[in-house]
Amino acid sequence: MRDYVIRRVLGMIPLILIVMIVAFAIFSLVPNPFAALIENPRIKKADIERLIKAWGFDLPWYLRFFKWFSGVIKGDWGPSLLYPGSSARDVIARALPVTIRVMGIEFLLSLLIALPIGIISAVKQYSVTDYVVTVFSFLGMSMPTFWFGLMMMMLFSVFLKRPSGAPLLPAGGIMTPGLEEAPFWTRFVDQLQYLVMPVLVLAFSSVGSWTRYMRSSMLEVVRQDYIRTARAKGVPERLVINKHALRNALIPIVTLVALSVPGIVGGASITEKIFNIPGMGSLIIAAETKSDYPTAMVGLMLTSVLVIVFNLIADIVYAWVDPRIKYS
Amino acid sequence: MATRLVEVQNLKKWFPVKGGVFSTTVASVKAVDGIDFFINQGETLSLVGESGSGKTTAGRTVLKLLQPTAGKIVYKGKDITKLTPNQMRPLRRNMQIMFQDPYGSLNPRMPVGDIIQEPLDVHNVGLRRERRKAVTAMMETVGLRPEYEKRYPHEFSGGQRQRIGIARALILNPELLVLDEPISALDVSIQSQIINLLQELQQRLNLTYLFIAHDLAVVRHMSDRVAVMYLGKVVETAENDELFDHPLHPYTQALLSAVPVPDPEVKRERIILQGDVPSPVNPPSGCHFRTRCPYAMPVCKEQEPAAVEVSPGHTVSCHLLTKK
Amino acid sequence: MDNREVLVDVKNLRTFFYTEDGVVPAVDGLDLTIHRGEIVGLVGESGCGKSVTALSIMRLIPNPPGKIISGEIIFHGENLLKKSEEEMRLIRGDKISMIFQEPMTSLNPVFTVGDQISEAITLHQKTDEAEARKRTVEMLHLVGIPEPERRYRQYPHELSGGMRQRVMIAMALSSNPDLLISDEATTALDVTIQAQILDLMRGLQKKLGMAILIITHNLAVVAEMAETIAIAYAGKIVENASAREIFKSPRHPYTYGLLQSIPKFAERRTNEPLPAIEGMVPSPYHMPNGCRFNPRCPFATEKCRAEEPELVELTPGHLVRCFHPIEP
Amino acid sequence: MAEQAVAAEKKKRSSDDYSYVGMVFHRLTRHKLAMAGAVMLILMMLFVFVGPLVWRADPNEQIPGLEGMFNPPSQAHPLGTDDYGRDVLARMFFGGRISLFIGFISAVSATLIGAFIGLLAGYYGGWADNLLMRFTDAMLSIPTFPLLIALASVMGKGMWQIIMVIVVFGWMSDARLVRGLALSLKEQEYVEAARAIGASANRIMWRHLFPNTLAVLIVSTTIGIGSSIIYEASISFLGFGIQAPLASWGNMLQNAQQFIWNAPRLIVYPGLAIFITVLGFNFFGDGLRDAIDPKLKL
Repeated sequence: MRDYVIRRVLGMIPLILIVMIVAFAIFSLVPNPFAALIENPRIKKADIERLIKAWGFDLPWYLRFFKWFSGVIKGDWGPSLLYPGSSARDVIARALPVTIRVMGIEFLLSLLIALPIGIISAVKQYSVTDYVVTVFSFLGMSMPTFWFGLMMMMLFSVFLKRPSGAPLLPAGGIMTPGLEEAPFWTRFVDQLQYLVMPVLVLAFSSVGSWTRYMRSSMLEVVRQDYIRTARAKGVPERLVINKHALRNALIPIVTLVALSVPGIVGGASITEKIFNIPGMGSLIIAAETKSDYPTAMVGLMLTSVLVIVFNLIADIVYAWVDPRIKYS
Repeated sequence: MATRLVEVQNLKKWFPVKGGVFSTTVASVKAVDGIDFFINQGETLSLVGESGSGKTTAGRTVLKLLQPTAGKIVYKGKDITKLTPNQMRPLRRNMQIMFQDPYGSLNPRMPVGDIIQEPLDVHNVGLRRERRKAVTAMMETVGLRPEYEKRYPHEFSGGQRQRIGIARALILNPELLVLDEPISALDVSIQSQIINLLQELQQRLNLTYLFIAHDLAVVRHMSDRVAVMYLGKVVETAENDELFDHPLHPYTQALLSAVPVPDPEVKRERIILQGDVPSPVNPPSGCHFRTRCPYAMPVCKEQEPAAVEVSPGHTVSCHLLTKK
Repeated sequence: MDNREVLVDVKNLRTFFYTEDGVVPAVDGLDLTIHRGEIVGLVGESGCGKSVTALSIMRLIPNPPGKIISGEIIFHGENLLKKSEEEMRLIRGDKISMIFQEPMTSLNPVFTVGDQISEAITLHQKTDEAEARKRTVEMLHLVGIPEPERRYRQYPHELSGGMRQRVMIAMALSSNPDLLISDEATTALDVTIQAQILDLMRGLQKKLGMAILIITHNLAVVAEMAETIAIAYAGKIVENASAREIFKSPRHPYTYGLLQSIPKFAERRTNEPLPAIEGMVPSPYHMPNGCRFNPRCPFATEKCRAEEPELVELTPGHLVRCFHPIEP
Repeated sequence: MAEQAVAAEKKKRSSDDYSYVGMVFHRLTRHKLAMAGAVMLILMMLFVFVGPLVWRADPNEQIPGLEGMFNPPSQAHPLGTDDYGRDVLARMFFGGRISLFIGFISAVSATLIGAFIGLLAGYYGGWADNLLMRFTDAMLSIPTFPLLIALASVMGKGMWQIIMVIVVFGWMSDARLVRGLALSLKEQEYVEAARAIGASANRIMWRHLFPNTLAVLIVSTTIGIGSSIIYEASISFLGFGIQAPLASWGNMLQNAQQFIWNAPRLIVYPGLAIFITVLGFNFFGDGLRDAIDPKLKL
């Protein structure tokens, strides 16, 4: 097991490097942001050239990559072009908590709803309940989030109004401006209202797929021989499901949960954009469309590294919950 | 004197076990660990053993479907051990294999006519039209209705599928046929049909069989000579009746006595072996059988017993016989 | 003839499976009697309904697609088919136990073998945990597992096939059942391990006195174990007699053919072909009219093709379902 | 007597003798959700491909002036007009064609590329497997969406570029799937049998392994079409996809987003069309998966 972990950690290094190089190579094809400044007559040509040189845009992309990468290793993540005056690190640090709050709540909520429903659906396979659950899971999985987001917005912010005439739920953002100094509960209630729509939109689709995963994992397990053995020794049906079947059915689910954790940090680009949430997803997209490659690359690197790390964690967790697996 | 078709000398097949930080080979599964045997033209040699004895690996290594780790395979006087897959290809016409699993051994997406014809296509035998004729004839030979050639394997029963497997193996007119547990997955009443077919074909086509099996009653019915394997080693080889009437190795004796007999009147003295077969990754030192042997002596732990020919054609590897 | 008390009396059992491709009459009018402390062999080829009979006695037929259509299973004077699910649960693993073919897949991979046995004990006996544990170790010892204390903590995958089957037996016998059903329990094992397990079962039967129903396709195994043998073909019993009678003077052409067709281990080699039964087991979707064996029977007449024979007692204790039984 | 036997033989050929395709089809027709999906897809196809023959309007013709904009549904414009005064129904037809075309081509290409890589990795194993799978892992650990956008903005915004982008990030799951299948299939005895008759690696891969992954690949492609349509729509929605005046369901939605307050119905149509299409592919694909899964058969 220890050897296995060491081997995997060593294996992660080239993987992260490949990911970085591929990402950087693609980003480097995006036009040089300073070239556009030439159109601006008020900026001196020499200044532009100085900027280009300072940023390394006179170098071929692979050399620029080394320059950038050695900086990253030294802890210098570079300045942000999108938010002049801030470093890429500060920009990311501002977006991260916003995303974690939305995605974390969504993640826990989806699991809490989906797993029990998936189990019930599997245990009552072919029942009316199962059909209803199945249809709803597919609705969730097939729903384009951007459309669902807009529809929700139409419903809760355009059609449904409070008595005061204000929309029932705020259409976008994360909090009402001016409430920064308000008492905790006021802020809490205020921010909660901003969370409702994005969380619901995201949860609808992930509840759909988690339910399907749980259901099929459970279905796979309940037809195993050892479930028959449990019944043959007189285990009550409730325990057959909740003890004998569930322990086994959760093994692949736990792995999937571990693999999904990086999503909490990476954010959901489109939903964040629709609801105007200043999180990681919308930040990375904004950064790359504005050629703010330090910010975009740091954001990407963070999420990629997390994906790779959680891949390893998923495997370790798998070995931990399944006594049959011993990595040697 | 019969001609030797195949001779195997000190054949070994080890499978690496990877481990450690750099995924190096840390141990080996010694599936076949130095065996010798020969097969004469036209006879049936049975390889008998329990699971983990290495009999299936031995059969596949003889055909070079697995590359041997060490030792020598001589086919008709020619050393084929070092031949590359490309050099082996023409020889494959002469040596074929038939498998245990009637479900897994036929490609479910191929009509049976194509399955039987494939060896001819691979070796470019004859014209297209002639190949189809050969397929029809072969289907009749093994007792299948030729009009079924367009059907898919799942439309056939287990016994019929094994007939398809025989047809595929025989269409190139091989000399040697490795039968890897060909009947053990079949129903009792179907087993005898396939046994009869195999015996009839052997006589008609002068085939040589390497019969790999664990069912000793079938082995007794089918074979000319029998080699008993235990944990990667051949422990005893003899003519059929000689082995069953006078087993000398303690393992052979235990194995034979463990076979249930379909006659409630027969009450036999039974040798019940204790424990399980040890792991082939780490077999016991000296004689591999010593951990379960009722007669184990100190020497068995220290020294591997050599094969001794106790009577013509009857060889045994046991210290009990060399001690005197 | 047999003066012992009848333990189980299966009368005219019908268990059908409703599949997409049609109805499979897996068991179609099967009768079977087991006396107290008797070893009965139920022998047949695949698809003859022998395993479905066992699962029907346990009331473990998966529904859907399976269903017990009619018949009676009298156990201790009561019809098991009339019992509620909860009453049946209390019988399973207590008065009737079962062991299966694949000891690997029949044990739950995520619980230790000790946990699985002591679960069976606590389900049916009023014991505390320490008592159950003590009893589990005793059972492991009883079935010949060395170092029972250590084995208690091991998982099924850490044991060999033979050891796992011993664990299954320990679990099945932990509450001293009146009937043990062994469904091909030694089929997957090697000959020398099979001999160990058969030896163990024989010994335990003498010691504990339970009746055993041995279900197998292997005539040699029942010859060694059973006092009474029932031969099943296509969902019905075709012959039922003492082991001695079955092997010495089989009366049904199928039994006769089966016995003839198996190679004899104790006989010297001849080059004669085996007297094989021609044809194959009928498809469950298309059972032949009349006697189900008629298409393969060398003695079949018009009557056999038109009418179905009844199971009749030809000589005391020897029941045969045939219009033209073989004369002894 | 002989005739009877022939008749009996014919009768016997009912359920046992389905060809594989026939059997899958048979089970599919009994799968309620798959049939619902099929109906949805057929209706969508009719809408997109037959619709323009019935309702002949130019999707790009603009009605100038304020009175042409945001017309409610009327006889002249069954779904009304958009911000440029274009006929929304006609734009729905043509947008649908583009969305379906992109979805289909990119899903099929991604599956084929994935299958090829997976087959090579699975069959050869060893270092080839290691190399290909590490590359697949790397591709999988890159967050798709940001790179999709970057690639789209680099490669231009035409239809074929969008297809390329979706394929580049869409083949990995199929590669993993096929590799896993190939690993287990090559342990099957019929592959060993093919080696025993001297078949070449190419023959084994394409005659023995590939046909046996086909059923799974068709399922994966079916579901893949749905997700490709969503990808296209998302990219277009963010403004990096199909560009106006060419219509796609995605960019119609992007356009409509600005007018959520004055013409909310413009949001409803394209989104609903995407939703129904994707749902149709998901239902149908899932039914197909059940139909080819022998484990569900008794």
